Amino acid sequence: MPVLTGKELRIVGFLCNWCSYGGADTAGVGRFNQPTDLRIIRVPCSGRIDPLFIAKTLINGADGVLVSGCHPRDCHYAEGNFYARRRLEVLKRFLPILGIDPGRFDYTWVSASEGQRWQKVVTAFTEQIHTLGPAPRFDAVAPELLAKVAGAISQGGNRVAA
Amino acid sequence: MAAVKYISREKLPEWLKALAAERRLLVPVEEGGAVVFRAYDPAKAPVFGSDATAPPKGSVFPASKELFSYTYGKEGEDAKPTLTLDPKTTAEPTVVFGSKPCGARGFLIFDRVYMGKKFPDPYYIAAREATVFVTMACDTVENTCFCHWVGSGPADPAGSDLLLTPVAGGWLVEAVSAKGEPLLASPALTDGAAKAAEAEEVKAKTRAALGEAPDISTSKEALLARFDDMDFWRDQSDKCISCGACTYLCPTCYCFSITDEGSGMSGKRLRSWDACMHFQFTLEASGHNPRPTKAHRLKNRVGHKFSYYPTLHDGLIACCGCGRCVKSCPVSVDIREIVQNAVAKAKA
Amino acid sequence: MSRLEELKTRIKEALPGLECVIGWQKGYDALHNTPLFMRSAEDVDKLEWGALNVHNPAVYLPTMAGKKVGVVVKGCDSRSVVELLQENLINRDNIVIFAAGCDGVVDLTKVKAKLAAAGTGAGVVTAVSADGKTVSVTAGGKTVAMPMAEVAADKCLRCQYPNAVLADTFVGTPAPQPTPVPSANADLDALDAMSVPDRMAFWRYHMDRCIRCYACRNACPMCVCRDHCIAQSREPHWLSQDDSVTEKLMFQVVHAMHLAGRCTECGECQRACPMDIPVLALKKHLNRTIHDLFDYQAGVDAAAIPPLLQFKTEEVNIKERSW
Amino acid sequence: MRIGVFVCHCGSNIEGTVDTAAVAKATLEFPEVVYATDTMYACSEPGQDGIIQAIKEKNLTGVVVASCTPRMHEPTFRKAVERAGLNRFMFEMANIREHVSWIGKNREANTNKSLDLVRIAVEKLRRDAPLIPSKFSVNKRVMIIGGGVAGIQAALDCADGGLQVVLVERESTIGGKMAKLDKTFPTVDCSSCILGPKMVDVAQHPNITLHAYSEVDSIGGYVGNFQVKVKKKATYVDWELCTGCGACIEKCPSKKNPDAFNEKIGPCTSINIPFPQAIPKKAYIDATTCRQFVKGKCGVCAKVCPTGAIRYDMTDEIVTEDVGAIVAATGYDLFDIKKIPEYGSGTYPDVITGLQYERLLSASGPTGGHIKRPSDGKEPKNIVFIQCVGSRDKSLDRPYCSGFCCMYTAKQTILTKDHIPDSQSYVFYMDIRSPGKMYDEFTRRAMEEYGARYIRGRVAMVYPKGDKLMVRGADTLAGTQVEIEADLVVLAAGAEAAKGAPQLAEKLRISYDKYGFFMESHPKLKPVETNTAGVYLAGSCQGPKDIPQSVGQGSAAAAKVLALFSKDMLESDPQISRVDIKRCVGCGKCIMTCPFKAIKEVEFRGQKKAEVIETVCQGCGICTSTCPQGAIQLSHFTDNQILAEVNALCQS
Repeated sequence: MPVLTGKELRIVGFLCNWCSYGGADTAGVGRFNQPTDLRIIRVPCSGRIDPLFIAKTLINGADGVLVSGCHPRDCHYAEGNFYARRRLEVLKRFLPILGIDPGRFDYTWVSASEGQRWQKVVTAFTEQIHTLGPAPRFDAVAPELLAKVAGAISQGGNRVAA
Repeated sequence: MAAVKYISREKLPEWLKALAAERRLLVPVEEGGAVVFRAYDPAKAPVFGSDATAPPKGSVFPASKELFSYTYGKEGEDAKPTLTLDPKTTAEPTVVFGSKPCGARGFLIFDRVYMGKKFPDPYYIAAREATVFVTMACDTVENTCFCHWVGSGPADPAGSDLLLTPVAGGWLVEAVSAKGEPLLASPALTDGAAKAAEAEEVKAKTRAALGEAPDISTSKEALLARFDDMDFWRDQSDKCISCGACTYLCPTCYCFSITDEGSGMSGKRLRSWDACMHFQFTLEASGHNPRPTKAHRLKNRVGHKFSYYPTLHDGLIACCGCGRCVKSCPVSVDIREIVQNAVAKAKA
Repeated sequence: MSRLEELKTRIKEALPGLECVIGWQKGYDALHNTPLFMRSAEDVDKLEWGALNVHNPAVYLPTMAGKKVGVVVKGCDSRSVVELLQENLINRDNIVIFAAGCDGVVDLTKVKAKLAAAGTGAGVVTAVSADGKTVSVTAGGKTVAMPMAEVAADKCLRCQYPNAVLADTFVGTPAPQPTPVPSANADLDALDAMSVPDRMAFWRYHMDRCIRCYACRNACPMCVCRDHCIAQSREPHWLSQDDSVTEKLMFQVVHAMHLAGRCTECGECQRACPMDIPVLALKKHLNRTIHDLFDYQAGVDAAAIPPLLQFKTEEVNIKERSW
Repeated sequence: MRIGVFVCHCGSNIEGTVDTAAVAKATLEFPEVVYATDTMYACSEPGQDGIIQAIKEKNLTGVVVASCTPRMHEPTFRKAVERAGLNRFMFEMANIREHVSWIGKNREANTNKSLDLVRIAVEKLRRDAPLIPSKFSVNKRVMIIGGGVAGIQAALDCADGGLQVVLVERESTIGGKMAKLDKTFPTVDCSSCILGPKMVDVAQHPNITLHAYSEVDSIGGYVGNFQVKVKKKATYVDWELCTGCGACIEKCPSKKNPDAFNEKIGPCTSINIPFPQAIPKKAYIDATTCRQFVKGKCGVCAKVCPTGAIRYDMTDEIVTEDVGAIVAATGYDLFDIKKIPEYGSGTYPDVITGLQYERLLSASGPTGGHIKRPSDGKEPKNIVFIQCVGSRDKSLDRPYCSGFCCMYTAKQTILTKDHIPDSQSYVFYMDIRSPGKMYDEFTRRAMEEYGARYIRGRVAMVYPKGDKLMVRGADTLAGTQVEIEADLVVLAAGAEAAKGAPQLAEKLRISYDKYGFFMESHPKLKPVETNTAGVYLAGSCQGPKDIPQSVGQGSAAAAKVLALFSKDMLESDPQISRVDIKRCVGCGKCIMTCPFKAIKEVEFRGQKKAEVIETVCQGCGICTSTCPQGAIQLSHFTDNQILAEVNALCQS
């Protein structure tokens, strides 16, 4: 059982090894209580995080994705988070047009020393996902909703309801 | 053959509802500008006028078919995993209603491959046997139609179980196979003998509209003669963009790929459509590819349909002339033109 | 001399030094033109110029790397050439660009709809004539006159570059830039107006009929991975062969994200789709985002660096969330 | 693959809130896991032996340890699996301590989450491939940035160890803050007397190249092979010719410039040598005050210089130094006391910093070692010292303790009494921080033998009354308000990160905390290492430190460099990117985005392809997420590995 049904939601984190993974460690060392939903995937650098990983995670049914890297200018690899910032921002703005609530994805910067900030981020993000609730799925769109949208499309002509 | 029946436009929904009650009923419907076969929904009128964008190929041979699911089981430490397979060979009884003759005829090409003695395919056989084709003869022809080139025609019953021919107010309904006969029992159908003559007229008129087919009887030899002529194939394939639209929309293209999709201790084996126009189709594990360019691949597609398959299968051309490959090609590659070019070159 | 005749003359002059010149010719019926690869003077005589030249010939250029080829371009096509140059996927020395002012091309889907409304069909077209303002299509014995503004491709209705942004040979007088028409963005406007859950239903509805033929990808001049697209590889294994909406949509996300900052909105992806899936809207949305964030438009400057392949230490338009 | 899973109790650290036995048992249901157990301390010797034994007995080909953070013990366990004969990269960790057991007490949720983390570790491990490091040569030169006492110590130790050392100092002389001090605590020995000889050693050491009045411009390369561009700022004096005779200083007509060395409480000339023991003892011109530059005419120094060393047309020069390791020893700066207006600094000349007071005490200072207050040159009798000015103060965003102020203030009260026997020192303090050998005894002496009056409380304000300053504060022990009439107020200004520290950190690709102090690799176990291989820290750049701590760190950093350079070849981390040339279309997007220039274009059978330079690649993976066709993959963090982790979390 991946998440505790009824209690947890499926939240996936992508964290850079040098800053944010360390920040999450620091939060642990400081015994800063956090919700248990988040599952962290460690990557070397936020620049390694192809936005498509996030899209894939959300389309495949995760309820939330949180990305965290080093603060801008502090990247262990000098530039990774600068690229990441552009790509992640583009993705964040892209999600709603796909029908994915942009609140299901956030990215931020947490340094290895910022255990408290990490606690705050995880807590706030987990709350946000719980407020949104379990993510609707593309392969389980309610028939009524589908019929409504399909009706609008055929009204409006071939492609898009205009 | 059994009695000839008639179904009026008004009565058609009644018949469809009755058919849908007993089995899966697939009908052509409009979806975002395309016409595709979908499970019958009384709220949505089927589209019978023009040929569907995608043929009913998926009814028997789905784009992706789960052949079986598998689960590994383990009991504690170091135990040898057990493997449980759950094959998905059963098929749902289905009626495909309203395809054009070319769409149904495509399965004749499949049958020789998957129902032959050598490698009978249980998945295909089950689906094929569970599916009944209620076909509508054409009363119009499009610029891309060429069924008459390949030994067929706008009212070709081959591959169908019932044939409907448009007549005033409705359709003449003929059973063209034993499998189709039970469907005639519906009270929505009335005797059609009086409409038979009109139907014959429609058939003849439509066939006449197609005109005379060019002689491509030498295509087998003509294409083989071009096998090593890569300049010829370069010229034919220059504009091809190597997508799979022609293949996936073709009622006769039967090639597939097999992939396993596993997660953790379980997974499934998928058989999905493959397209010989894709680079990956013949890509070998080593990285070598015997058909590295689109010229090689288009040569195969045309050669297979008009030469290699007929050679193996009593001259039967592996093309039903529906014209989807021409109509749906983003760059209008025209298979008719290629075959004719090869035939012409062989004559020259 | 008409644009077409002058183009033919200039191409014939250049042809001896070139492997071929890519343009358009008449296709299998009056409604369809088709790409033409000119290798001889006789081939050049088949060249067409006009509203039916819907294809973007830039798509062929990367596959002809190493050969010196000519290409005839509309304004929009030239932007793809610029983008390919920018990404080092073609060599400027090996490309000779022929261009003329473009008065717009038709969207065959719109033409089909017009014909259907007139009680006939695109499959029975026997003649087409166009004078720049009106396209007259004869089908099934009826002639339907269609104002160009109603059947032109959306990209033409908002075209900023009717004349090639880059050309070696530009013939005739430049075409005027059309006044943008609001309906040119109807697809994106409609999506914008939808709720987020409705959009999910929208894509679920449309992607369901995708046949995974990858015509959208292969018609895209910027899809340079081609034979090595991650959609069909196991290493890496981004997509399964499952016939599911999620896999199909994921591919559209891959395509769109890979095009972010590179897409010139030539519209080939959507035009090529045999199932009429409105996939261009995704790219349009991303282009708008790229423009908002980085004030960037692809395919205009061959020396520019695409915005996702560079960065600024201070991003003026990215407002990060504070926690 | 045959995978073994080891779930660590970490005593009760994990076991307290995670059912480790249940986790271990459940992992047996995961693919290819053939062995699973819980273990008390996986990292202990018996713990590691248990792993090794299991690998051998169960023929394991891959190992997952679920325990603490991989940032702690990944190297430990990798070595262990290597000892058992496996490739050390056939190993993954699940962090069930910092990321699970320590952040929540719900045993059910923690156990479940731990199992999920092991699940993704197993899925990743199943896609791991053995990696073999390649070797590359080391340039055995070291650069020390900063010539304070920490940097000097590091430089000398490295040089004595036989290394070529390049020492870069921002000012025109080395010596740093220590050179400005009069005496040092708790021994009260003369600062320049103990530092001076070390500075001379630097100057005379054959293995040390000193770039004074220079700054690091940019840093390229990687451990073993850095290329550092050093900007030698224009001194307008040819140091090859300057003998340090001081003739120019004597004649310079611009004499009233604030003297930076004297913390601006004394004047200096525009051409100057900061202090007599300066190393190098060379003059430089401050172009912002020099008349030749400001007014365009003067030229006095050029006329008087006996060696003709003056060069008004000198410009900044960039020199490139190739080194194999870098030690950052850039020290600290003082909190700007003007930020607390109620103490009156900037308004009242007799409110000064502790470091300014050092200059007043110093025989080489502006007053020749006589304590004279800045306003009128009078000898002060009542001197008030205020502690924690810009330290331990959240409202000023300086919540940390600067560490050494308590001690130097005690020293200054003692020295005050020595200089002016009839003086009285008052010290307003919050707490006395005197942990160190002989430190507490020293503060006691200040109070008991030297009569310094310590008042526990904060000062509310300082205001003038005649030529005196009234210091009003609280005595929290007595519970009363106190007001003291002072002749001089000395503020123990807190230490803060050196100016430009964050910018240098960015060049070094190391982290820094929110105050600008550099981040060490581990707060306890790796105090002088950073997360960037080949870059080390010494002294107060990491956080405020006193002299013995700084010297100790200088030596420690030197030891790290010497250990690094004890090998002729270094092993590169094999977790780098690799190109699948079959898939590469040669578009060069990876080359464009690589921050390390680690990817080059090559020709392969007439086609352009990308190729990774193994020793240059740092393994960030930007290329992998840039390449649209996934042709370049970061080993150990491949697309398929991350996708497998995603799928495991989404589908199971």
